[in-house]
Amino acid sequence: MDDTAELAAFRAEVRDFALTHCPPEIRAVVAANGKLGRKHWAPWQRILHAHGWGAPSWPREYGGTGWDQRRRHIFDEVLAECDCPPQYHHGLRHIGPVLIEFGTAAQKARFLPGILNGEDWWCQGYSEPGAGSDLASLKTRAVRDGDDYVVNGQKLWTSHAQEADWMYTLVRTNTEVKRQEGITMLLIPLSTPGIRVREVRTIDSWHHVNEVFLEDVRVPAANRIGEENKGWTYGKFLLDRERLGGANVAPAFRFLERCRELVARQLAGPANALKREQLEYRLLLAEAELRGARELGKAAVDAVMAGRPLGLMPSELKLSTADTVQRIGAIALDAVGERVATRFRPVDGSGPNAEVEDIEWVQNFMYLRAKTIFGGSNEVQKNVVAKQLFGM
Amino acid sequence: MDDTAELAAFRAEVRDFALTHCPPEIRAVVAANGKLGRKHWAPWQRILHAHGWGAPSWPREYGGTGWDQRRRHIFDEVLAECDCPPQYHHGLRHIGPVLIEFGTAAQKARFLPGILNGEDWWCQGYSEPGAGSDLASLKTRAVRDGDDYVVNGQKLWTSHAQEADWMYTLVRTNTEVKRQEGITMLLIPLSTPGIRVREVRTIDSWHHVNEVFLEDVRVPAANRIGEENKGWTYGKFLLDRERLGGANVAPAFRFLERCRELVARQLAGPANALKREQLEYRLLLAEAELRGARELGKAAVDAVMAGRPLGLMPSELKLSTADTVQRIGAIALDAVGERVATRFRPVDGSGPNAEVEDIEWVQNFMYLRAKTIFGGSNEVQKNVVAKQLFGM
Amino acid sequence: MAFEPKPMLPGDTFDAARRFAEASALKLARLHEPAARAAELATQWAAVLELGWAGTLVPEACGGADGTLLDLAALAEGAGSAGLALPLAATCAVAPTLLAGQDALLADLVAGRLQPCIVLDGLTAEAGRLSGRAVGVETPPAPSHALVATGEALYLLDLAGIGFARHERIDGRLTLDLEVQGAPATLLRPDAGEVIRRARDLGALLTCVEAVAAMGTLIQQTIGYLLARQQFGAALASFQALRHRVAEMYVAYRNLTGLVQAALAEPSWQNIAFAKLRLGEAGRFVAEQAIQVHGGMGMTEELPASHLARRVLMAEFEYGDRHTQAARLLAA
Amino acid sequence: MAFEPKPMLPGDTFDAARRFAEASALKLARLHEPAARAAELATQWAAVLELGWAGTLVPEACGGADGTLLDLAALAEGAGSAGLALPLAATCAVAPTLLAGQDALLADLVAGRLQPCIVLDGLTAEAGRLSGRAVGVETPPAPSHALVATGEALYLLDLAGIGFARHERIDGRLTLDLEVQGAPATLLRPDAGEVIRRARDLGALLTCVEAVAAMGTLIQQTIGYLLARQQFGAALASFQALRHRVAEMYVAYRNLTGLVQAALAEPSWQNIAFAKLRLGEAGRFVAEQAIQVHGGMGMTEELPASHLARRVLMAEFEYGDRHTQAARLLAA
Repeated sequence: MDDTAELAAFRAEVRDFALTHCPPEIRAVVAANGKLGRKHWAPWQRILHAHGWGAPSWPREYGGTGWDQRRRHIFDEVLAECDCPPQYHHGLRHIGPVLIEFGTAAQKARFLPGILNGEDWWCQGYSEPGAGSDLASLKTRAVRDGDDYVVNGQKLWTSHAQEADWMYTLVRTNTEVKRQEGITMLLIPLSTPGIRVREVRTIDSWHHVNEVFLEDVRVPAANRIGEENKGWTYGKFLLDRERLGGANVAPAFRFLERCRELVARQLAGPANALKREQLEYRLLLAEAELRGARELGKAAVDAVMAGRPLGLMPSELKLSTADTVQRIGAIALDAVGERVATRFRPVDGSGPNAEVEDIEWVQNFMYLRAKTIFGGSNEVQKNVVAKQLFGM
Repeated sequence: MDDTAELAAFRAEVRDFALTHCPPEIRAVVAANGKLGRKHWAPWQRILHAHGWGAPSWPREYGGTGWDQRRRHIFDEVLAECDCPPQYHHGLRHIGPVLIEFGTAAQKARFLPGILNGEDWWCQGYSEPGAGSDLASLKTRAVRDGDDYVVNGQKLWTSHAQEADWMYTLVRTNTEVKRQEGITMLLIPLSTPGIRVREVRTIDSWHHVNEVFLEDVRVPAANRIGEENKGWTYGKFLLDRERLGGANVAPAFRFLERCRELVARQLAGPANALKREQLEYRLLLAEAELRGARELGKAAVDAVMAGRPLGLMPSELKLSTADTVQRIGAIALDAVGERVATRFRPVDGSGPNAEVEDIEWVQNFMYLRAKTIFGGSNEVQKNVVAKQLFGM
Repeated sequence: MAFEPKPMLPGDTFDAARRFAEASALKLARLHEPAARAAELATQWAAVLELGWAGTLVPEACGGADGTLLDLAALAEGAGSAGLALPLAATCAVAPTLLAGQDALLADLVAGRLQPCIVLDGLTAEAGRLSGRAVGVETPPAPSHALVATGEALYLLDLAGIGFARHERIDGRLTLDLEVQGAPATLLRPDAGEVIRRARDLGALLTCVEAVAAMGTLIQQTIGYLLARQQFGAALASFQALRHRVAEMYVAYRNLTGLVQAALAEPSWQNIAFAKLRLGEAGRFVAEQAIQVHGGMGMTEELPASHLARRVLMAEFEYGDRHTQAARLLAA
Repeated sequence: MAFEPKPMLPGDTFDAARRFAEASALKLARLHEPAARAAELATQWAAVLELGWAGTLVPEACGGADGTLLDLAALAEGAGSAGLALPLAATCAVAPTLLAGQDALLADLVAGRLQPCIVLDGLTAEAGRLSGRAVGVETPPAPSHALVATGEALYLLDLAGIGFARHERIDGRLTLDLEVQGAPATLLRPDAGEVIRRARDLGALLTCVEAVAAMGTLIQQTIGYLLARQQFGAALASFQALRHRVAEMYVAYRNLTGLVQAALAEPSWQNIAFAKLRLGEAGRFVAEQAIQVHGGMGMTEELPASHLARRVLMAEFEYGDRHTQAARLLAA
């Protein structure tokens, strides 16, 4: 079929570009399961943008590629296969589409270019203490005062706040109505006086997430998205757009392959035979599950292409991969087990052996715990699936 | 310690007796995981009774041994280790103690000797359609008519009804009061007109359980245990007495050993190396769990000896062993896998190969499903545990 | 609206096979004796042959329908969704693959003159004579021959005059045990190694299709049961622990569906091996949990769901169980 | 009343160790930099030596308490119940077992003059000189020596002048990496094979004691969290799926407790190996699920439960993980 040949050519083109243009030092971080930050993402975004590929999911008139869902899926998949970082999502996939759909002309002109070329860095201010899975119970308060809103409250689990310029934020502007109906979306510069970002130390000892305290923070009303008290709609639009996020299983496959190499490297020789064989068998079971999930991902992409509803597919995908990736992480932990797992953070700074090969597997094992907690915990996903299956 | 030496001597005495007095053809059925029936149990009970060991859990004045809980536990354990059938429980452990505690002098005189010498065979009429885990919702109705009760209704999951003489039965005698308060316990001869026993075919194709239909069945009021409408109390007394039942893990260990032999026999040779090693590893994990459960069992016996409350121990024991025994059954199924698992019931009666070695493992795998369903399903046990742990 | 499984290969073929299988299951549910069940299966098998299912993959020149693997898979999916206890994979996929190019035998197969069981393991050949013991071989109700693989060679063994015992398997299918000592047989191909491996893989793939269809129905029946039954004054369907269990069963089923669809789209041995490997894990989980959440009812022979659960359990062991598939994949 | 774990070895020893460990955890919770934490651990370790814990198993003649394994286990249980991040098993069980009969060194150990880390793998000896690389070795804050096993021989290596890097492990304990080339060492015993195996097993047993105690506290904290937190308008503790998960954690913990008690009552290598094998399975399940049901809070460094969970995860890898134990048991 023409279509097939065209897509194959596209795949080859992306691969060629990725391998020749993505800086090796950035790909090395991905290949080593390292922690990605703005310093890796921003240059990569600049390179993609210069090539015209800055925004695969945006329409052409806003500087996007105008690709269909299939091409976007191939693009993401190939990037992962080549150990390129996935594109930073908060600008491109989260607030960008919201701006395109609901932003004023001035907001579009101000914010879209910085997202495209990687100069503005965004983070998401949604969750709060006690309002994680149950987002609608958020309490951060914004009160109108002249041309500004005055915001007071606290956000939690705010990824990337430590390196972001802007935070798109859900705040409560009306406490008299139903919980979902009194929420407004504001774009807040993190440099505004009254904002304090504090690291939340996590069990992997990487710095991912923060608490963001807002005390009498003045935000111009011009930074409001759409109407006051309609923020839930914009937030939901964003989440709905993101429901295909789990369709790209390619990073999990790369993770599996890296783990397989680790097992072969760490457990060579007859003394490790039992452990190696146990881990190889577990890897094979994990691979089977990932292959199943990959097909579910393809089916989801096809559904979007054909304009069919996604139904339970996003939950299926998340439940099909989150556990599996955790199991792969556990296999890696078992592989490095008695040796590397016992090392974590250097106490004495630099000394002999201060740099430890394979140490990232331990951090990854801990980090992966988040897979079944954030973005809709496994328990919440199962509630969603059951509700649909039982019709009640 | 004297105590230890005495118990060791007791253990040796039981072992010696078991190995010399339990008929080899009966032990062979146990060793082959076969289905036990009255024809195996009754002669064994007769032998034990003749030796004075008919009722380890009864007081001496009723013909019991008067043993303490520790000796009873050793007795059960050694019987299992020697592939002797466990004693048939419905008479000795269920209705017998109820008769001793609540029976009239006439009832004791009539029923206890037949239980001791194995001549009367008992079954339990508790569960009904829709009243399994939720026993108090039972509907079988008994109405007083002169010196009789007239019983109408249906019992379900009635084990051994096909070969029993008597059924101790919970029936509803009052529908106006709280559910537990209108229940009465009756002893019903299965030969009474109006009783029909129908086999419930189960997925292992053994005949274990039945439906028992009762239509205008006349039961003399003299066959009532204790007071009318107090049946729940007697039933509960019985269940409480049985809470130590799970403490004897010895049969599970024998099952594990037989499965280990099966794996070695069925999967010899290098062609089966991967499968054999996987199954051996799983057997080892199962053995570890059984060893843990055995210690919990000992602790439960010690608690009874010291007069301490059992608390959650019975649920811990059941949850610790039921899954494990099922997993052992699954290992056996995997071992006989592609060959024996594909055979079940002979179609043509006797022909060449009509008798199939190791076929019982397939039946056992199916039969073992019941372990987590009957006697308080795993789900019910977890409810019980959680209620205690959370204090709510 | 409660869950209804969506077929992978919807259409007339699926619908017809499903109706046939549902009618078959209803008739068999009333029969308990193995001999009576075998007799009923014989009647149904005659109808299957009459419908031409055995010829799905056979060229028109031999009386077949010259259909595709997907045509056959649609039949298998429909049949599997009601747990049809007849040897579709063996007769409609494995046999014609083994007999490829043997036009006369293919015509006999389509016409029902050749009703083979497939013996891929256990027998050896010496000078055109077969010896050995093959046990638990799935079989049509009245097998006329055995198609026998001995390493790289393929033989046809006439079963006339050869004694064998038939058994009913726990999923209601018929199997036979065969023991021969120097039985004369016809050598069909001396160099059939590739063909035999391919035939076994297609058998595995069709088995996966049947099993995943059975799992869909099984989950549907489980949900129906939980919605209908009350305990402690509430519908079983309202207990979160059971709801989550069913969600896990569903995800396992959907994940396996993905693997089976991939293998149908590109039936490489690796794709088939991964699907079959995962069937071992996912199928057993779904079967065991379906029985568990049905409670005591799950233990009964009569319950349709318990029949489907046993079918799913047995499917793992046809044409290579999870360990066999894992060993192949690890060795590759 | 919500769950409170019952110690296996209640009494003054347990209580004292527990109080010490709880105070330690509180102090460490305020420190984030590895160097600051290491300094605090050094202070605490000095206090431990002052209390004489290192001498628990050492004869009185050498300044020890001449205590039993159960005395030491009570200490380990109390310390483990709050996840004390100090090398009790290594210093109080493994070292004195290795040094049995070496009275001067035992006296040094009790007095804190000898503060060894234990290197059981990675180094080889030739003509009294040690070479090789040992990584991830648990260590007291300021190790003076390494007790080194090379096959059947036991050496004492003075660490003065030997460079090594220290790391903080994910459970907050200190480890070091050691690389030597022909470093001169003192041969303590040439025929120490049995002693080394015994020492390793006692280390494994004490580790199990610590870990099972940590699991008890972890379950208690998890229950407390679920009782306190609300979601969608209901206490998390009211969700059946979470309640059942906690029940499963509890049963796994209780089952492991049984194995550990058996190993304490009769510390054969088999009993220890089964306990350690099961710790690998049960410990990881409890740790992972504790983090999971804490939700986002479970991911935070500050949460005491997440510290205990990491301690339980790491315990598996000390003195032989589940695969090592399984290989021994299968080979026996």
